Amino acid sequence: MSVAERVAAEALIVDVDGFEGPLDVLLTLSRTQKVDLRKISVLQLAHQYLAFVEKAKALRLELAADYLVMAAWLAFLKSRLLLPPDPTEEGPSGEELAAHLAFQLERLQAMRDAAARLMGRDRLGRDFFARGQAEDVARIKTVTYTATLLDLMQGYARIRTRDEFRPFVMDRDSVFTMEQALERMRPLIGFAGTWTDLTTYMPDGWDTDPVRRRSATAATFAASLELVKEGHLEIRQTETFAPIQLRRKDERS
Amino acid sequence: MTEESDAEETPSDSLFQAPPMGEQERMVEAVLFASAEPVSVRDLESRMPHGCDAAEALVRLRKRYEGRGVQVLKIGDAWAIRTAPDLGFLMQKETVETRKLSRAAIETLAIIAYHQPVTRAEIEEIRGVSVSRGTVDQLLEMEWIRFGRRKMTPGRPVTFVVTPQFLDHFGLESARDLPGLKELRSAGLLENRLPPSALPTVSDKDEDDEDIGAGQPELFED
Amino acid sequence: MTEESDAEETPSDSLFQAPPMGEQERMVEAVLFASAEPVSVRDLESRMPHGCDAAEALVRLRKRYEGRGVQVLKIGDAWAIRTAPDLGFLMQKETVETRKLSRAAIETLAIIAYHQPVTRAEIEEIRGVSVSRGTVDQLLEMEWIRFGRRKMTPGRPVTFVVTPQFLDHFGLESARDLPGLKELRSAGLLENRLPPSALPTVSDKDEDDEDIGAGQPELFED
Repeated sequence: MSVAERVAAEALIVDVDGFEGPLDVLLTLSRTQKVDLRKISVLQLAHQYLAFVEKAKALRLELAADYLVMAAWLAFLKSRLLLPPDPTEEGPSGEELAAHLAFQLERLQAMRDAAARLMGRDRLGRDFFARGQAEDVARIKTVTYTATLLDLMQGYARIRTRDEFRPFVMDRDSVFTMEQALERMRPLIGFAGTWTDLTTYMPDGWDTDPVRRRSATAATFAASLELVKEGHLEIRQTETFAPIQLRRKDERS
Repeated sequence: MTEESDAEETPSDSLFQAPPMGEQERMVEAVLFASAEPVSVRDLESRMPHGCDAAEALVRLRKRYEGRGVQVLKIGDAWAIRTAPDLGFLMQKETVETRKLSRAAIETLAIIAYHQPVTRAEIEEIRGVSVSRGTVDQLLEMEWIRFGRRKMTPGRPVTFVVTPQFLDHFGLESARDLPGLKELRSAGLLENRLPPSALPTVSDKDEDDEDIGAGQPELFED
Repeated sequence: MTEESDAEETPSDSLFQAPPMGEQERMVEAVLFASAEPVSVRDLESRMPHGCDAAEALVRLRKRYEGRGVQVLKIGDAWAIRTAPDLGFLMQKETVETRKLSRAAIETLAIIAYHQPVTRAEIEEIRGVSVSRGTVDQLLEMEWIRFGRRKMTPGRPVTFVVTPQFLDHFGLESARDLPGLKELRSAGLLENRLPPSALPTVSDKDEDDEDIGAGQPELFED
């Protein structure tokens, strides 16, 4: 190995994090061959890549699995290319595999060149410019609402993500509304001549599940206040946190 | 300043020779076009190569635009390009105000698109909050949704489906082309960050009193 | 619609007669000057008096501005006025800092532009690495790419295509004008050549030749 080659190999290893996958490494290695990518020696490239992986191992660098898969495959390819073809063997020949790899490298290089040309074009806001002051002559004002597909998808994603945070959303079947509580209480309060605990007005079947109990309590309490406001009920609580009691309001007094 | 007089006498003058007047006119034209505000002669000259005569270029440019759809106007000490007054009627569209659809509307629309035909109750089930009449009305009015067939379930509730206008707006061939959850996730749209809805606020409440129970679940809306 | 046929037969036709072409050119000029965004032919015609031929007026206008400080550009289906690129040096004040894109993002963008409509699996096949969520997300957010039609292959994967904003940013009339596109195509480098079975791939792909053929006509979908 020449000094230059060694330096190049070292640089590769140091930079291993900078590579965008095994194909990128192969492309970089192929540059040392200094030939048209179409005439590249895949065999030589396989050698170089395996050496690169060995070196990385020697330096105890962690290589991602992709790199190792590629190494194993190139070792396989190497053996196929070196050994005379076995007519009983199925699948693509070594040459076919090598040709496809060369194609992949050429295509990746072509895309990189294309990307560079694209980014090197005159660009809006840097080389050429839009109208600096869009004119605002009109007096007609209409409002249209708009949304992009991205908004739509983000909105949907938001809802679906929210599913995992259900505690903040009450299920309908656990909600006892004030209207329901009122409906329940109106016929009952006629019999409440004496002070009666609020809890006795709670609907049946709503006292075991804490979520349901909370909703029913809140609704019953709110309905009681409503009935007090309407002048049908009296309400009292002897001290903080003591039971709340209800009594029919004597209409004559 | 000093270079100007130097330029006439010294051999270095080609270095400082101003571009031809046609070129100067182009420059003034581009700057007036791209600038957000009217530009003064002094400002123009400070941007242009040394030795340019912006005032002269402006006079020529103004002449060039005479009778065109836009004019070169002097506004105070500065210059700008403006629409010809007789064409003001064409600018009406410039003030169409576009507003983003509300989050409630976007979410409702998304659910209809992904789950159609879907009933109001089903939308509420998925969103976890009640859907105000205003939201549905707005989407109907925009012609992005319409009523579909009634469901063959008790009460025969109406369903909602998206319209061809909807597909057109979002560049979709059919609602089936909408990316699925897996694709949303791989595009980074479905991060597992805590949804903003975790903080209940009372803003953005729909004013629809007719929906029984609407008040309470809405409390938990974003 | 009805007016058009009426105009040919009834005496009221002068009411609907389109203004002379010179006048139409002025109108198109005024609207394009006033707008920072590209304006579609359809949009132009909806704003101009009935019977105008905006497309023709645009062609004339483009010619009129040849070699001037600003140019009339076609971007996809729409038109815009933009300053001449050689005068960018005058515009330091107007220059906007564009977000620096990572190498992965730039490559992904180029692959989408040259291979569109293209699936994530195809992008990964070309780059030899998986495409990170953030990369696609960033390009979507910049509105340089968007979701295209689904591919008619098993799993119906979504595709990505570039947007009119992309064309506008890079001064391209259409995706057909991408630099070097023809050469790349004739060199076979835009083909979706299938790997011989034993090649390692980033992700499982199962597409047959039929589907690749199906994808091709959409290459330059707008």
